[in-house]
Amino acid sequence: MNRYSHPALSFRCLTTVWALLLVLTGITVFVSRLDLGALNIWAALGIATLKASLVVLYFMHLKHEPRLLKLCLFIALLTLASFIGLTFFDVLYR
Amino acid sequence: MTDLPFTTIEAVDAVFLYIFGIAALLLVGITATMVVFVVRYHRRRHPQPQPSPSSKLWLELVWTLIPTLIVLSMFWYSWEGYLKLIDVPPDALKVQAEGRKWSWNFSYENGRSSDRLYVPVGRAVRVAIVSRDVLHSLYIPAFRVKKDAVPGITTYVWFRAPEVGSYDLFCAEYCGVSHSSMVTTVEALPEAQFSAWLEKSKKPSAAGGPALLSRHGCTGCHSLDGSRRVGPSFLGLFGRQTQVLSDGRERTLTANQDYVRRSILQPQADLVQGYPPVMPSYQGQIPPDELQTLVDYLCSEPLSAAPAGP
Amino acid sequence: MAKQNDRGFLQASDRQPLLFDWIFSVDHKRIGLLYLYSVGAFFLAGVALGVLLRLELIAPGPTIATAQTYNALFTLHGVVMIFLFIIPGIPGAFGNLMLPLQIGARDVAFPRLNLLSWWLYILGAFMALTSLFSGGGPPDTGWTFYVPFSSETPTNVSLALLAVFIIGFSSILTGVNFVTTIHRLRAPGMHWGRLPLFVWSLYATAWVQILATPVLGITMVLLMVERLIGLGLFDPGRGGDPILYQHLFWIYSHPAVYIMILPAMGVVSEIIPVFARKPTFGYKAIAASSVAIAAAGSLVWGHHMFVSGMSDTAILVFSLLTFLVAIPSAVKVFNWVATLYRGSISLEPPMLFALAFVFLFSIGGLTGLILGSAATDVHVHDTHFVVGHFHYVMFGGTGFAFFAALHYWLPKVFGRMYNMKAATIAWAIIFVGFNLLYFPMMLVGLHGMPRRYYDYLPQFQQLNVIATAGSWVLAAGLLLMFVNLYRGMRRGAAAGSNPWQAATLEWVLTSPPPAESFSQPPQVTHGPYDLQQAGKP
Amino acid sequence: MTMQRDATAARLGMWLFLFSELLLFGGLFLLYAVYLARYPADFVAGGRQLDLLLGTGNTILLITSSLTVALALSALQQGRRRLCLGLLCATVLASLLFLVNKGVEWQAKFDHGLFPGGARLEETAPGQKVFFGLYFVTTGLHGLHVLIGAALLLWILGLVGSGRVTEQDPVMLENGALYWHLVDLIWIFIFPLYYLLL
Repeated sequence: MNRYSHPALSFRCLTTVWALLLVLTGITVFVSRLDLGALNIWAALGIATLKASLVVLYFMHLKHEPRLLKLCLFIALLTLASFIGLTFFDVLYR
Repeated sequence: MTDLPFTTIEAVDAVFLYIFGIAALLLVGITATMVVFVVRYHRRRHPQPQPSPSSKLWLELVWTLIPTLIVLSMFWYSWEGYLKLIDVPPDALKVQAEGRKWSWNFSYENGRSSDRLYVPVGRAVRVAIVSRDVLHSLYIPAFRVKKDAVPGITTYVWFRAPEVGSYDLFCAEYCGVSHSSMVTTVEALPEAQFSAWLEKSKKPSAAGGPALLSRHGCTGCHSLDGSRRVGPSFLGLFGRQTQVLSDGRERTLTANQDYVRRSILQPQADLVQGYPPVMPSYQGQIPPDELQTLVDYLCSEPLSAAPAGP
Repeated sequence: MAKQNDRGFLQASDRQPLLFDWIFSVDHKRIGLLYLYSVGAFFLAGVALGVLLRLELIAPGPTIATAQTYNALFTLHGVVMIFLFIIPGIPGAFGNLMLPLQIGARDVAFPRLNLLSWWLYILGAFMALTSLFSGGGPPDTGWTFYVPFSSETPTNVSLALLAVFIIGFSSILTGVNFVTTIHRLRAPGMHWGRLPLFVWSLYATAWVQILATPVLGITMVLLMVERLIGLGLFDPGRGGDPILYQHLFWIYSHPAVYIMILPAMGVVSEIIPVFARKPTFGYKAIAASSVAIAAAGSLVWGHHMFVSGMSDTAILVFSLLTFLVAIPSAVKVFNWVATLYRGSISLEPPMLFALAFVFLFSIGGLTGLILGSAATDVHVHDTHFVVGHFHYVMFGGTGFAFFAALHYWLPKVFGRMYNMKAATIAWAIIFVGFNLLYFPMMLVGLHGMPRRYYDYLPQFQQLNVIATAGSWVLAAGLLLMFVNLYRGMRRGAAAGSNPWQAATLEWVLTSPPPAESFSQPPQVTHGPYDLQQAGKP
Repeated sequence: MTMQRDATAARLGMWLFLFSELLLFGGLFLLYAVYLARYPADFVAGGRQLDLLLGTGNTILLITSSLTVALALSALQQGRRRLCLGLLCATVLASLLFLVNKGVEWQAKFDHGLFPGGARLEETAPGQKVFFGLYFVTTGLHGLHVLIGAALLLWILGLVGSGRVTEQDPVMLENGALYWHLVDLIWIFIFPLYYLLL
């Protein structure tokens, strides 16, 4: 049995992801120069999340990790989201 | 105002009774069951355990659901009570309370201010709470109200004093060395007496050195009788040889008018040895005429002509 | 030769000086003992500080200390007890000692990281102590470090903050270690349904340590930067918001309460079935409620802030969530009591402490309802009622569970038994002293005496005198207990490998356990509470 | 059998540690969210004063270094040790360039008095003071992580070079790479939140 739960990713795959990340960086800079009002921040966050997912799934090999680890990451993100979200019950309604 | 409309005391105490009642029942129930089991199934009487199922779904569901219902009812009832605490009657008298290290100052809409909170009996009072320095908390146990004084924002409580009397008022949020002496009272007066007090003198007499000392909270830390508090006593201040720390250097100076004035405006400039550097600056907090009165008073006969030695 | 083997992992090696043999050991049992000794020492220090505090409060006005000293004393009492005793206490000491044994592992997943955790803990403790004697003198902010007071006070707060940060880091590493260990190193046959409940509770705790502690870390860093260069993130004069500090602080510090109490619940869940000779009632419910408490407990921090000036909407949400977190705790209590049903109960010292835990924790939990309720919290918030309440939870709960664990597991660790009679007497004295100390505190709080008061009005004196007297009784009981345990561990009769006839894996080994506890992972064949199978893996 | 177990455990442990790093920065993102909601105009005004060019440059640097470290791992797994070493060197170089860039940027802010206590910042609205306060703490903490990551990778480079991290046992490199990717991840969020506000 292979000692690693995931195989070595090909150079082609990694560079493709890198190119995508650069393109997304370009897009986010471009979008930020448009005046979308409150949408700007959500667009920026959306693109950043997309970029982050690419890094996590490919560079960090999460795609090939067992489901347990994906679940753990989900729990961590959910915790962070609830910390920020619940705080807003205070700051938005004060 | 004989039949009072509604007080914060009732709002809170009803919730107290409800939760305490249920909590006491639960505690007695749990403890009694435990004791009965321990006695009944003690190894002396009951040397062999008898088999019984190690889980029972219906039982576990019941004792999950019942506490759920109980706590939800508690939540609901307590929220109703809380709503009454934040629902200020529209006719409430408006007072502002300012917390500072380490005293309270209450000011009324007509400009009157005081270090005690005077209120008319039976009438709702809405206290707007602000802080000059750190967190404080306005707490009147008799009326079951409490709210933090937070620098930068204004918070509120309201209450209605049910009877004539004097009620304790505490600072409940830790605020430093004299936290526990940030104590004053709510004086509930009959309506007529209160109005008379409110109109008596809108501004305290300019001549009143002692009044100024208490209004600006000086006596919270500096005694007038030579006893040691957070800061040095005012007794025998004028002309005293004082060891101070100026810019990190030790030196000895003789307390004169300039020194007294400087100590009020820049307390850390010449710090008396042996005392913590905790006094806030009063720059911009005291009108010039009042400052002059204070300095004159502190350097005047009754305080400086003191018996030598502490 | 046989005599040497008796000492198991305690046996000194000839390779290096004895002290190095311990403080650089990567064996989980030795690290566990290092934790046990250090948290024990800090506990005694905390008790001494507490007794001094109570002595000051025996009468209004100055009694034994100045106001500044008193404020430093309660700050120190809080910091020592919370960060140096309760948080690392059960997981650090008994978690390290027992977790690998209970799942049949050779050690934790990262033994060297484990040693690093202890060293960081000691470093943090050392810095906390240094903060007393350097800079502007002992911190006087209370363990909560609320701004703006903490960013202004000239006392040596910055070093204390750094100490807390480092101890937090140690706690995170322990959490990482435990989660990995439980996931990866269970012996064959030790599936999730066979995990001892203590392990379940450590698992839930470890997750809270990993996810909540860093928030405290960043908060301490921000406060340090605030003191250093006046960044203004919490300073209203510069656009900051002091209430946000409280959010960040309690985002960690409320879950921290569950870091403190969950392992304690785990200990009690181990002890009750053994001494009632009955399998735990509702194993799954207890395990699930540990996880539920950890999850829901991370969402209720706002109930520390009902009078802080936080929005009423937030009060509504946090009050509701707080009431919900009471449910899994209640379920646990019911399960423990139900485990006693039709058992054959023997009241040996571990069981006495465990039963006292159930009673005292119930009081702590039920008075917590008063604090979770928005209307009543307004009255009792920041009074001695709160002080009494959390001592019922933290001391009556975690403290008693810690004592239960001492009496339950020390015979395993040292292979010797303490004097049962003395232990029972100590238990009784501690129980009486405890209630004498903390019950009057709750009453005086209901009458309106605020906490952190150096001086108080004369009407509060009677109850304060009772509480202070209680502190002496309690201290005497603790002294007797520790002396008895110490004598037992040194000179007690041999305990045998399984004195309580328990069925979890650690009792399969000799007492003390051998240096290589499970060099070959055992094949686990039964659940943790199949008491008929006691002594078999 | 046990060796394989260790590799997976090490990775799990690293991920758990990364979660706590995430939550560490999470506190700062929480503050950012709250203050952005409170002072949207001031945040935009603050963001405009940051150097978009340097920010974008740094973003590209970090993304590229993330690629090189991922490639380094693949190279090692394929047994191409020399390539792996080269890629690791490139990564460390990129991280140093990033820090230099960051230094230039901070220096410019200091020169303009845009720092806590600085002349120009003290005149601005409270919202901007908060913005720059957060900016310095967040990029400072991130910079510290870059420094730690670079040191870690340098050390691992040594281990690869001396043959202690190998094709058969690449756990250290895997974990070092994971840490480096986290540094990149954090920056991916810092970049739009601070430099791209409009």
